[in-house]
Amino acid sequence: MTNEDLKNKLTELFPSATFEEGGEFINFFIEPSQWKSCAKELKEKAGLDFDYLFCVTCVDWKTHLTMVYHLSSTIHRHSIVVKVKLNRDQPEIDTVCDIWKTAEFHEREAFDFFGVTFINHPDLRRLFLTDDWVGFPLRKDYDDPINMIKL
Amino acid sequence: MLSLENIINGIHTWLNNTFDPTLALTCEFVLLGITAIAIFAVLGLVLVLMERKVAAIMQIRKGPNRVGPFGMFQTVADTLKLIMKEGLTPDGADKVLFNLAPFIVMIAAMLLLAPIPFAKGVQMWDINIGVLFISAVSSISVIGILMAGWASNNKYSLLGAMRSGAQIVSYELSAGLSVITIVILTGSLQLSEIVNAQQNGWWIFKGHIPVLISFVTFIIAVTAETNRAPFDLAEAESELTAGFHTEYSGMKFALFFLAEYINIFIACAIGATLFLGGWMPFHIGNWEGFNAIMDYIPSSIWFVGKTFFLIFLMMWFRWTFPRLRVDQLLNLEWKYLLPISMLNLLVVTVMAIMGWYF
Amino acid sequence: MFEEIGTTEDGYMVINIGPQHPATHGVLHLVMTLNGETIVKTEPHLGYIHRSIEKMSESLTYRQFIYATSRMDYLSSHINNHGCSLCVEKGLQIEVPERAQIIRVIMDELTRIASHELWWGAMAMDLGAFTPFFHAFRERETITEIMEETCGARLTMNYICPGGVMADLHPDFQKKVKSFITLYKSKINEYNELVTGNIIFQNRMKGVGYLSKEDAISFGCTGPVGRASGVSCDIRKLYPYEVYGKLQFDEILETAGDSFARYMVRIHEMNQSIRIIEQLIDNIPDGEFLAKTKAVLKLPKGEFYQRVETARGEFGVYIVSEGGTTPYRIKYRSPGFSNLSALPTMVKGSKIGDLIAAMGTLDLVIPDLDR
Amino acid sequence: MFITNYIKEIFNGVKSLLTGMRITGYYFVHPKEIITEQYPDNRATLKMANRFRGEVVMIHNENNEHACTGCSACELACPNGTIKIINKFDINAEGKKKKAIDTFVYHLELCTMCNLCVIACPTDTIKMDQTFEHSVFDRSQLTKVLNRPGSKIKAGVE
Repeated sequence: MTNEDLKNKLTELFPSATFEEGGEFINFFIEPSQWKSCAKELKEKAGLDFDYLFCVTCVDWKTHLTMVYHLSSTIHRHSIVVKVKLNRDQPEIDTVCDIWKTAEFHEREAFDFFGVTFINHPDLRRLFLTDDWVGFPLRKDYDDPINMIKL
Repeated sequence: MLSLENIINGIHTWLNNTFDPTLALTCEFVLLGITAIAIFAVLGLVLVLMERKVAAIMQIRKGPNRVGPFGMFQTVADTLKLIMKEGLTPDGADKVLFNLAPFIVMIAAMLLLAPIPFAKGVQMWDINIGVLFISAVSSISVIGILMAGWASNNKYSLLGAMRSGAQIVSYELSAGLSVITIVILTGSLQLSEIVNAQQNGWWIFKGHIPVLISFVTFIIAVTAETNRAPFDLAEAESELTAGFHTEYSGMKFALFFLAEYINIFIACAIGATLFLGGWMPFHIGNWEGFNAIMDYIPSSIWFVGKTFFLIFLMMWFRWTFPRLRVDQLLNLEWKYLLPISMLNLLVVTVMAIMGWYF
Repeated sequence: MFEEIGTTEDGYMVINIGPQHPATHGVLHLVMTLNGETIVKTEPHLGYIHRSIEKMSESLTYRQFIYATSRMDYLSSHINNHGCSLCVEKGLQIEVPERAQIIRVIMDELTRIASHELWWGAMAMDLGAFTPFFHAFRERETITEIMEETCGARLTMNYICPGGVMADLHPDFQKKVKSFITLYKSKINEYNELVTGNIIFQNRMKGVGYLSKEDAISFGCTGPVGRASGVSCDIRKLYPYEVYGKLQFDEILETAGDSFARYMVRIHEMNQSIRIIEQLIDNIPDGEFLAKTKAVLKLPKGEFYQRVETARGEFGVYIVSEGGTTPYRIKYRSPGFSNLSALPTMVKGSKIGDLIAAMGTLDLVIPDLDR
Repeated sequence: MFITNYIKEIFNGVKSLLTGMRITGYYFVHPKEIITEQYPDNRATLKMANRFRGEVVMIHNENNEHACTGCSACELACPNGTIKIINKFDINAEGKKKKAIDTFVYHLELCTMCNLCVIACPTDTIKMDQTFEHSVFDRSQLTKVLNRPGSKIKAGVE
């Protein structure tokens, strides 16, 4: 399926989604409340079959956070990027680790570094940092006078 | 002719002529004790160096080569280091058992030196149930290992000790059964008798394929019994760090380490005695000339040569094979070795009754 | 007196494997719940050597951040550098000279062989056979020497930079690579005789650490781990970069999904890498090895994603640029991280010995997980 | 049949074990295959590759002159802040002020030998040296000054 067909199909399925131009993949934004059902559709809908979640990350835009999900299909070999804008003060989003198992670790990583809370995540703890760590290091306003060496 | 036998007899006569019999006996006891400890220490040093050299050459390395010529004093230096190290006893450990365990393992190993005929007429104790004594005493060391693992209060040690217990108890069976084949052929439990029975050829040649099978079974079983790779599950480094001796340090660790090598030596010495004729030179039937030439080589050299050949074989195993898993280890014993050695025992018995051996 | 031994409420034993443990040959920390010798639960704890390279990269320029990626998966540092360079080149639309492309690919494949050699030795060592480790290092040493001569370092090469490679090939390069190929071909049979065919080894590996195809996709397992479960995931074939599209090589697929399949995939992959090198080594065109680039690189505003196939699987670089000289956000998708997440499923209900065999074939490099 | 399989299994197993032992046995009787290099003993013959990156040094000619103009391109190129250049102003013959380096501080303990500074240098003043024996007892000894005392900039280098 070409990117154009894919885009049409996605518009049909998710009318509320907005697309972003540029980049090699199709980027589309979706509301946090719709993410879970959208993820299920993407995984299960015949013709889409996005069964392979290869990258989950978060970007801090200072005004808001964006969860970025890179999805691909091992059957049709097409890829898309789904982005979800989150409130920066209280970022909350549904977990997708029951849909793609790899998300469990990646979501824990995002929780660890960005403080995004994943609702219904089975084991949402800090993954890399110690449990009593204060702050979320990959946020842009994070400051650690001891451990960060400014050059 | 100057041989070990003559020297020992000389000392014996001299002691008995000089002192009264009780004192002479006491002196002999002391001498024997010193000899046993000396053998223990020297063997440990030699075998550790040998293992390291064999391993190194197989692994295309040079091995120890800094201390002394060809690194000959490397183990001496290592022992000195171990003696000087602090022997820690962990806080949560059972202090008595923890400190007792290495000694039990060591004493069990030393006791086994008693009935082994080192050369013609050189034997500390020619007990008439030698083979039985060996199989009885060799199972004491498992108590020491279990004790060490339990008393350390460490999960790795505990797992290692349990594995070791299961392993030694199982492999004792096929080791015993393969030894019995020789006992049946000889008709005696006495080790000197067994050696004498091989005057006209070693059992491994005289006994056809069944004895060969029991020899292979014996080697596998004693490799397992001494916790050597590929059966070193008790101390499986990549799984249990160091198994039952994880918590030991200093000289207490060294005792375990030495006991392992003494156990190897004893196992191989017994294997050599039972299957390869012990100190008996290589004789072929009634070829008088050939046998006479072979007799010129001293019996102690024959014994040491055979034993070290078997030790080398075990080292060869260790540096070639990966380790078995715990269930495969028991599978090997109960599904393969045990049925084979039982069947083999039957065949050997028939063979012995019918006299189908040379 | 044994109340210190940690047990769960069900009476299972909890045991820590790592962070410093001879089996993890890195600093992976696994908290295991055991029922006797049987594994009930495995829980990886990461972060022992986390250096936050992603945060560091945010303050480095596009030329500088590439060096840091060598420190992630240090065994395929070349391929990591390659991925990052490709991503920057994609953003700047730099045309890399063909000579540089071919040099990069040869280096990638050499790195892959070196990485698999090390894995092979370490894998056998995990299973208790020490000798293969040294035999593997003999061949690996030849590769590191080639690397040292051309790239200037043995492990963290930093040879690839945006636009090409830092220096031209060493004059002896082709000769040495050819002699390595001859050496490798004479020794690979030894590998098989010493380890692959060994009955103990096969019993340890077969049927151990089973990962189904569905799980492999769902866990995002890539590289030899994914391919052993039948997932076609070789980026070199699916999304060819540089000259991979023109080369003849096979994607190794196994279907068994157990440790032995993963083992065989890696062994065959080494042969395929040799095949790639053989195709290229005599056909290195003359020309520039470095494209002309501006002194200061500025990526246009936007997002760039580049995936490459490292020795462990799919490595992805995600650069978010705001148009400045430094990236706004960098995310590295490391293959080991996803592969590790499958470990608890793989080893559930098996013995500790199986954990070692399964973990060994995952070929984990801990700095790759703890970026 | 069960028994045949059983025996075949044992036979194949033993054969595979013997194949492995043949390899190690081969190496045991061929000590020539040993590849160990005895490092501190072979220092005289040990030759590092020309491109090996050991540490950054500044090239000085026989007149104790270097080519560093103090442009601090290397300082900017370094990802770790390894290089610190302190400049001074010399007054030349015509009475004009001219920028020159006072000290070229190099922190070996921070250096990752990435070669970026050498590439960045417009006058090829610094290069990577092949030394690799960097261990010292005190970390402060790793901070080095690369320009030799009394060295001057080469004539004609701008």
